[in-house]
Amino acid sequence: MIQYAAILLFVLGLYGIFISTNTIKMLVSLNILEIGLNIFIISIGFNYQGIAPILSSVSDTGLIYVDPLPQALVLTAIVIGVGTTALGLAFAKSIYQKYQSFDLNDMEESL
Amino acid sequence: MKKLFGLILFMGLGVLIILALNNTISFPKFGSVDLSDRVADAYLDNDNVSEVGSANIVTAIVVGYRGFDTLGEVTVLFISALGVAFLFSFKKEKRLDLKFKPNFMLKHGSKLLFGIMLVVSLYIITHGHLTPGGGFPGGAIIASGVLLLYLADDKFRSNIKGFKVLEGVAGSLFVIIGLLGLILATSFLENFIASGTVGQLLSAGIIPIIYVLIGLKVGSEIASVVDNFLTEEESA
Amino acid sequence: MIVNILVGIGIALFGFALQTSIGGINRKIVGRLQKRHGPRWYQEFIDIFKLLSKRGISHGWIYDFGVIMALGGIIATAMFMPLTVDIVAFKQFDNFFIFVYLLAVGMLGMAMSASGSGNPWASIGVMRALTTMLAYEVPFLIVALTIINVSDSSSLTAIQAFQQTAGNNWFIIALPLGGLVGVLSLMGMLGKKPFETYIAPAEIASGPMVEYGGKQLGMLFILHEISVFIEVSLFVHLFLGGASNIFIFLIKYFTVYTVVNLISNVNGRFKIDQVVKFFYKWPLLLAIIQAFIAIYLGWVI
Amino acid sequence: MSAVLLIAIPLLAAFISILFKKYSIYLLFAVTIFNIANVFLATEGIIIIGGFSPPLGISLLVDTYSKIALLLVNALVLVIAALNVKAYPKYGTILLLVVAGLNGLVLTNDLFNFFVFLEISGIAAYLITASNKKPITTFRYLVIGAIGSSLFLLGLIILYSMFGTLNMVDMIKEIALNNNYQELVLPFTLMFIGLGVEAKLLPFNSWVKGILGHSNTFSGPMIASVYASAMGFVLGRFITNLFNFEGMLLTVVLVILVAGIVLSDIMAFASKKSREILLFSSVAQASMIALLFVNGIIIWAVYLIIANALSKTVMFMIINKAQKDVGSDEVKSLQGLFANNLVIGIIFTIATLSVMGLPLLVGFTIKLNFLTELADAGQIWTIAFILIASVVEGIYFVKLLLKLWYPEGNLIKVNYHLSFKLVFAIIALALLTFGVYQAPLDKLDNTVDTVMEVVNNG
Amino acid sequence: MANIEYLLLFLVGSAVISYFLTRLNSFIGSIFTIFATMFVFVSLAAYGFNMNLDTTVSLLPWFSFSQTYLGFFFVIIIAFIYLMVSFFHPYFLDKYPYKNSYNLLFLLSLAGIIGAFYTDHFLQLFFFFEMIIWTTMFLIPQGKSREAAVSYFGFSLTGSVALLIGIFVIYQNVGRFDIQAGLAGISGTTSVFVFVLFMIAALAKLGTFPLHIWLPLAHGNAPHPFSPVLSGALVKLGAFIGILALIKINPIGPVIGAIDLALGQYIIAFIGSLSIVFGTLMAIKEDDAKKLLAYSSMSHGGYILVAFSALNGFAFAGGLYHILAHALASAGAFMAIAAVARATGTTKMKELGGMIHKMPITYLAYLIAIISMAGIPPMGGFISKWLIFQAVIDRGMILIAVAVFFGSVGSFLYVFRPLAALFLGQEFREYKHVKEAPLLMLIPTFIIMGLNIYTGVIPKQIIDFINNIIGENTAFAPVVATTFTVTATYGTLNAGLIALIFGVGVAIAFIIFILMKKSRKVELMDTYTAANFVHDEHLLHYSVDFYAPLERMYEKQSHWMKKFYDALAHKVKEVGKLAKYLFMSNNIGVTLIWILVIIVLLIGVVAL
Repeated sequence: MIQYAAILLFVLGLYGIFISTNTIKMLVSLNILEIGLNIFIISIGFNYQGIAPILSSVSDTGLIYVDPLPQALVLTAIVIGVGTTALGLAFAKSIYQKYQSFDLNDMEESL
Repeated sequence: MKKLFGLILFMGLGVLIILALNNTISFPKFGSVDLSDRVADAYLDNDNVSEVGSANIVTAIVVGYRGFDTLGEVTVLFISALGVAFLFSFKKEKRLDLKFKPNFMLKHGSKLLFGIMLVVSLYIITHGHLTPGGGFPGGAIIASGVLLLYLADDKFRSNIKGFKVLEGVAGSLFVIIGLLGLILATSFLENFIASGTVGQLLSAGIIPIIYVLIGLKVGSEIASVVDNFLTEEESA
Repeated sequence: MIVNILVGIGIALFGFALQTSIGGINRKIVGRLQKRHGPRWYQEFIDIFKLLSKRGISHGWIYDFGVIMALGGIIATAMFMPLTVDIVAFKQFDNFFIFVYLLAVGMLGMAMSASGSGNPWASIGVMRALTTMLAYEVPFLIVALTIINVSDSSSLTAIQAFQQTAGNNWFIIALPLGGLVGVLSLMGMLGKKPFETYIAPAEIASGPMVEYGGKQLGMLFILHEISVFIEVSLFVHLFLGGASNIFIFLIKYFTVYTVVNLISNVNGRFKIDQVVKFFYKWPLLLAIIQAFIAIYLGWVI
Repeated sequence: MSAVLLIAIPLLAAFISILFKKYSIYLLFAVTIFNIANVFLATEGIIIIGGFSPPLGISLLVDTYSKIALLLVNALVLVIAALNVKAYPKYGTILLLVVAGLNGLVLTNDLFNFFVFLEISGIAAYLITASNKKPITTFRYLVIGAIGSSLFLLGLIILYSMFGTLNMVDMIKEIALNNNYQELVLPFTLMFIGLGVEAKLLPFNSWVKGILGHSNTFSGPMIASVYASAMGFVLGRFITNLFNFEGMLLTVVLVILVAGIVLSDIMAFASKKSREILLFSSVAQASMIALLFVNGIIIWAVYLIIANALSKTVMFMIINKAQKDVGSDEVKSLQGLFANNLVIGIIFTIATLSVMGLPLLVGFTIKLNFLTELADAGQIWTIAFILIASVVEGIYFVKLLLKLWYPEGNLIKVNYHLSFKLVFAIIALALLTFGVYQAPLDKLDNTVDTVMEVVNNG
Repeated sequence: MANIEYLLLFLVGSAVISYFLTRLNSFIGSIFTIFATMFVFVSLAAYGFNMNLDTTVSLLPWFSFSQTYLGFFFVIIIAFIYLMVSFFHPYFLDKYPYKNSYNLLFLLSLAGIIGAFYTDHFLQLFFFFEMIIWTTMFLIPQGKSREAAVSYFGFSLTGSVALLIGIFVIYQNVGRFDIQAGLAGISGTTSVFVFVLFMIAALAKLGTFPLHIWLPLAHGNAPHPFSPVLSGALVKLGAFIGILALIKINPIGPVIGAIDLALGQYIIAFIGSLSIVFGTLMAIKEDDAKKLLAYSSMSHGGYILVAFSALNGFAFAGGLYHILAHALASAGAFMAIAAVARATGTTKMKELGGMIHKMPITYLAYLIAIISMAGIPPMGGFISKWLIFQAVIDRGMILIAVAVFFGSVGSFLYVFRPLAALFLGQEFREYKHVKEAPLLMLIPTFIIMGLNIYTGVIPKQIIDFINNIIGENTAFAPVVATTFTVTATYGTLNAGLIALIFGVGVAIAFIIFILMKKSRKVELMDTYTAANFVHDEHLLHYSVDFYAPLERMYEKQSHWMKKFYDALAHKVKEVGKLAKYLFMSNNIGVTLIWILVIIVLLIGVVAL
């Protein structure tokens, strides 16, 4: 069920970018998109009986673990999301400095 | 009208993807994942765990098995910080004058709180291979501490030069450890220190060292990004 | 070879003499038509020799060279012309296309000297002559195409022989539409009344002959006489089955020339673009229909 | 000298270079020269990182194909950085990261690692285009780039969930075992779109007009030739080994690419600005390269990438330098540019003729050979479309050339630095000699083996 | 023992040398070009005639050459035209903006031509074809207009692209690029497809009806010494491709009963006749002498097409003969116009007049050239037209015949127009100082005059060589020809005799002229002007709108084709703008929509 919610969140992010013309709103919906994606990545590795992949000691075998790899990947994906958003905000700020508005439509010179 | 039309369209796309995923046989249903046919099974295998020596398998993957990813990912953060700094490189900066003026209590209370946050983040970073968490969350906590100081005191300017040096040194050390791995052991980022017994603090070879470096690097980078956003051109 | 050339020159002279005298006779006929006696039958000889004896003017070497080249071309064409099936200068070389194109050399010579004379009206006259030529030439060639295709040879003597053999009759009967087109284009070639804007006497001021006088004009008159001889005898050989002996040729020649002359006397005069429009409307259509019938359907009467 | 140094050393240099800002550009030169040397010495085959056998850890793949890519990328970055050292000194660190990112892209054999390097080079590209002083276009490039890479990640994760491994070689073996192409369509489409955004394929590249339309002597060549060729190589590796399209997916991709070529040529025909003409032509070349890879003509696609990269560097630099001095890149305002700088004119003409594919130049040999291969593959309609597009391309390039050669009215003063002339002359000579003397092109033909061979012989 | 490969390398080498020589001094450079072309022509002529040019390939291993009579026929004509025109270079080169590249490109295109006609591999044919196109494309703008070069390049590129697609279709069917095997190997619908593609290439290069917009532009505006090459030589490439398509491929489409000719051939003949009529009408209207000659070579291109599509021995021989005759005639005419343009600086008929008095030899050259062009007996044009007429009549193609006869008579009209406007008529004051063309320029004019007459009077050697070609390429019967006569289906033509008799006639006329009294010399201004005295010779010179009554009739329709192509270019620009709006719009939403569409398309299609 969470998987479907993740995909819908992903698609909602896309919708957000599609309709918004404000740079900050675009970045926010970009984040929504990335969050949806990260949740989807985590949902890939989930198992109802699984427990967190932290071993208390070498001996305990036979336990069912959740798939640790997606968690490692999501760690990296989140940080990459942070990187892109930081840069996006920086560009948004320089746009604001140049055009005194965040809205893409009313930038005067057509590009 | 365009909004509604767009919403229907994209929701349709979502539903379509869900349908497509449903009727692909080899895509495991949610929750019923058996690790046997996945590479993750090898990660959980006992002798592999003992060979890497890290209790927290996720950290084993993040820094051990897929250390190269993390190196790449740290570079991503590095370049974003660099980019933000590059975009706002003014001659003389001064603090963005916010309308909110903090009072005395906030200014000094936050310094105390910063100390506690620093200790917590150090704990999380050093115990990365035992308990959940590690370099990235620890680094984030350091940065949020710095952010707290910025918010609490509108005159506060952290030592940007210091953070830059820390960032550079941590990054280069990370790569140098990798190179050492190449020189001493067979391949880049290979573990050339004994991995000790699983669960001990001094276990899992180079993983904790790398995680500490990553924690410092992430903390300093995000801190400098925060500083860049909160400063503006000194209108001389 | 020399003998053939002499025979050719003989034919050319005979042609000149024949046409000049028939021209004179026709002047008398036309005179009679207009209730007057008309000049002596050898009047045209007199005009030509009078002009030749006069001292004319010359506008430079191209003015003279043009006239010489024109007359030379026409004489050469006439030398090729067969009178009857067996009187011909060069046995199997009297190809139909030679006549059409050597005439063009004559026309080119005259055009060059007319333009070379410096008088703009001469150039306008040349333009009119060329445009009319463009008009009447194409339907005539289409009919010639049918004739050559039907009689399976392009040499005039062979075409005559084809028409004189027992089974087939003259092309003017075998290809009726072709004959009609032939007459029309003959009138165009001769410059008879409806299409004579380019050499009409009334339009002398703007005709190609405007700058000529003396021997040049005389030579051009000779040129005109011989070209009429060539065109009429061409019509005779193509459409009236040529002649087995010289007398039949003379009779046919005389009848054709007088008939055309009479027709021309009752007509007005077209403007140049009317000439072109006329020739590209009816005669071309008839020629194409005739060719279609003759070649594809094979209905040769 | 293992190939991993090609990525590690630039990263190390980047981290160090932020400490001493001034020497970063010279550090870059040292690193790129080291990289070029290292490419020749690197041992081929699969290189393990972190000491774990392939399916567990990450591994790099080095073969002739990636060696050519590395050589081209590093050499071009060196040349472009050297030529722009006075105009854009501050970009040393960023260029080091570009080198690391692109080398990583080409070398990595792990899908997620590929995503990370895609992101690194993407962000570096955003910073390079920031030098255009047009934040809106860069912002738009950032958003579309982020969407593209997220789609790529989504496809990647679906593949992982299906086959359990992230290592490309294993993934190919698993796919071969599974051989139910029906399921693979969703992930492959997502990944193709992700790559398509970065490789400038037609429906996804609305950012190109803004970026290259306002490029300068530094960002223009970097995006148009360095990034284009790196993405070309990478796209080739994915298409030939991982995707190998079939059935409905193949036809749709072919339609996209062919429409891409024809439409971008028509767009170039309809544009008045010289930079726009160049950018649409490079979009057309990108779709052409992708088309060749889809049809499995690898060696000529590689030569096309190299030739296109070289000639586009020359063309973009010349036009951007002229635009900077004259102020506008309208073809009318650049009229008669070559009247007084003849050498640059000849070089630009040679480059354009090579892009158009006229004889005596390398473009022609490449065009003829890949058309022959297409004919072998029985794709007459694709050939027809490519050639019709090349007619339109020929006309708009000739119009551009003749306008640039023949001045109307006042002569414009644009002077090019001697180093510009020298470097471009070498490139132009290379285009000319390889056009006439084709032996080396065929020699290299049989040494390029794809991942397939590596997969089979382990 | 000349080797083709060395010839090519020699030419490329001399092209580069001439580049540097012309940088020093344009005179020396041009003289060097003359010697280079002369050397090539002489070695080609010496060894090529009896086919013992050595075709071994050592330095350029991937080229392969083979000798054919057909190829040699074209190469020798074009090389000859190149040689004749190179004599003009020393006097014309200083006026051009990039004069040193002129010689380079000139020699490079000659190398391309030799290569194109001697190769037996399709791709190399295309390689040389393209080389010729882009080298000549850079020569044309040195004249007056850039737009001419763009339209020239556009149409030639369309042609060569059609050729390339055809080559690949053949390669796909036959599997090899060999020309002879390839053309023989295809049959059925592919041969029709390849036939259409090759014909597009031929029509584009010949500049015939549907694709002729570039011809008047390119010839009219090309640099003066280059127009003869362009019309005399380069147009013949199209004829070569036409032969490949019409004779070699010869698709077996539905046959038209009455004239038992395949439909494909008849359509091409119809296009040829359309271009004859169109060319003649446009030429009659044209005011610029070079554009007029361009339209004339368009209508002669039509003749060549009709000849090759009539598919009988005489037509094929007539077509080849016409290629030779037209090449010489149009080269001669263009060189005369170039000489006049060099002296007076303009080729517009409005501004010229009375050149005969100052440049009599150029006048004579032009006269002989237009006599051959109009197809009047003593010159070569007449024999080739006569052969073509025989074939047209023999096949009974009436509509084509109408056009062919209209063309031959019409050509008389429009060739006479420059004669009257440029050379004859009043002598203008401003051209008093004009002197005859220098000696070096007169040499080629004399040679071409002689050749025009030679091809008109002694057809034997040419017909024999053409019989070799017929034997090599087709199954038609060779044309019987003795030294002076040519025999065809409907009788024999004694060219020598006609010339002799014409001489006799002129002699007689001359005797008549001499016998009579000498006429008084009167200068040109003193003419009969019905009493209104005009003192300005410009007013007395009738050259503008020479055939006014004729021109008025089709004034409106004459711009249809030009408007069609302008509209086409405009349409493509429209599509470009639409595509830019669709794909390159500034808001990201559009790209998202495209991503969405493609995902939905692919998954939806696969799922269903």
